[in-house]
Amino acid sequence: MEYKVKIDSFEGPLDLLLHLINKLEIDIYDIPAAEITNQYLLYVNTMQELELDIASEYLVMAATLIAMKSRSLLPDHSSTDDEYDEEEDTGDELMHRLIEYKKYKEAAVKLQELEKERTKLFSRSPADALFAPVKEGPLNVTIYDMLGAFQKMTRRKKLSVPRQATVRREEMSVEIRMKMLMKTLHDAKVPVLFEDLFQSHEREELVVSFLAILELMKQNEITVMQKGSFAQLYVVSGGTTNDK
Amino acid sequence: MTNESIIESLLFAAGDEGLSAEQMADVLDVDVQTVQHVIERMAEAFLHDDMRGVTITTYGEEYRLMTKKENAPFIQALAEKPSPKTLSQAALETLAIIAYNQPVTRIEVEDIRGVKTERPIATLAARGLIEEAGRAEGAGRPILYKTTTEFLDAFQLKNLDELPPLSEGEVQVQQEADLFFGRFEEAMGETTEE
Amino acid sequence: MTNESIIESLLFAAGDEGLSAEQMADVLDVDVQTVQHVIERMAEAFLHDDMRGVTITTYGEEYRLMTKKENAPFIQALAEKPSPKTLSQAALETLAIIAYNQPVTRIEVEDIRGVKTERPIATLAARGLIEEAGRAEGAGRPILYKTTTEFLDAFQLKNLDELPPLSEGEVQVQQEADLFFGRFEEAMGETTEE
Repeated sequence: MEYKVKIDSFEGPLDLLLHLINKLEIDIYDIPAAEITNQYLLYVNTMQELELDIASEYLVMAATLIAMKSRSLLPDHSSTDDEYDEEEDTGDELMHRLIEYKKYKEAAVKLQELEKERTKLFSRSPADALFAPVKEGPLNVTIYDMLGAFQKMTRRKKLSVPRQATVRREEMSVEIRMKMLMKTLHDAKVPVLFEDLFQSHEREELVVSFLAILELMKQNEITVMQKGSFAQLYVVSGGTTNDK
Repeated sequence: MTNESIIESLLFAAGDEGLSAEQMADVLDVDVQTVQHVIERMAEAFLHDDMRGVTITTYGEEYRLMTKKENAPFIQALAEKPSPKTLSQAALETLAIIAYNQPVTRIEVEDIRGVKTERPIATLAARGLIEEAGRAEGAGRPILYKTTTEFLDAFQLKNLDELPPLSEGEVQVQQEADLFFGRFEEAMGETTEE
Repeated sequence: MTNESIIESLLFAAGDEGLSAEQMADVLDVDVQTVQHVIERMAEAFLHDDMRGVTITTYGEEYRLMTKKENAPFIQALAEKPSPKTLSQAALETLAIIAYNQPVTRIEVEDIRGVKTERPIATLAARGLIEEAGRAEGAGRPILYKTTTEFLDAFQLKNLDELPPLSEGEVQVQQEADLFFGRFEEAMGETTEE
């Protein structure tokens, strides 16, 4: 079974904001304070509900956004120049930070591609006889040189084991978990509360079950229903459209 | 023997340690330009010869023989161990910020990312991708970081100039304007705040 | 890609240990005779091509790429030139393996590196970075090696605990949580958008 794990994590409040700007198709140069603040808080609340550790940075940003939003909601009966500037500054500063961060986030994607390409190239160990050591003088190397050499070594391949299908444990478990979930849903005959599909609160079990549910959704084996944002999720066997 | 033959032998023996044009010129007793010229021709020929499985690559100052990208699946099929773990998103972002701004302090990286960055920095250092580059002036004299030669190797870059360009266009213009006004404001700020 | 190209890649990456025709036939998905036949033709061609610096040799069941005999003096010359680096890649790799696995025998180091390691060990011992630490149990009672105080000094470490951890374990756990949340968000998005 091929299951590509897409790691779609947020790397902090700026990353989350960029995600929202992207999702809501907002112009980064003209961010609507109210909308972005509401959406941002919704996410942070969800994170709290999921009892994920929220880094303090997320909360600091929440406070900044709320301040920005409340100022933007103030009736604009020619406030003093000072107040006006302050509001502009918060918005501007945030915009600049987002643009700056976005630049590096994009660069990180390019680096990731280069890293991936690099894993397709192999060399061989230097011959044992090569490179006469300098016996005298200071040892002009740092711990980083040693770590770098070690990494270089890990990129080399020791070839020997004949090809064999290696099945990774988690892939196996997702598959088994999918079968188990289908049985549970089938036996229940009525929609099952989303949370009830998670048997334990072990991190690994949560992740595997979750991946299994998503895979089943993708395969149109199950349907997840929800009445509205942040209402209870129910899961039922059978796809949304029955083509078969 | 031809220079090509000897260079292939030398590069083969050097493996992933690689060799500089100077080292090869020294052994061949020819000048560096000759070596560079011969290698360029060889690299080109290897690349286009579909009977060849290796090419010559450059990173930093070093030339190396490396297997062709297209053959990777066959090598991986015989490999004992899976490829080393790739870097996390946090580590890649941190690395990008360091690579484009080096030397740079952790605080500066955190300012751009908006989150704590101790762990990604430790990971990058343990991978030999970044190293300390002295200390910055000012309060606490924080450690400065820069990328290593291993960084060039790990991302197949000849040198830092080969880093993919940061997104430009609109942003660039914007930044130039910001820079201008920033400086202007700073200057103003300095005078008014004092 | 041609079989020739893939075989060259495989033999190159396999290094000094070489590969059997069976192993190559397996990944190429052809029969062993075909591989043997192709390799014989390649070996012949390499030998007579005076632009090539390597040939294919057979050693027992294993095929290996080797530098041509005639070029040995040039490799020797390279080996005798002092390297611009004070420690070679081979020595640094060996040092890392010893530092993180001490006490450890030469055989164990060679097992990890996949190549002979006599010289790097001699170099490291000569520079006082490693020393003998008794002998291992078992056949031949091979010498064990460990790092020295000079090693700590040279790399500015207070003690061995200060060696940076090599694993990215902690980062991995973080990613799982992120993954979970990311998926959750995606699922939410899909349901609400419908």
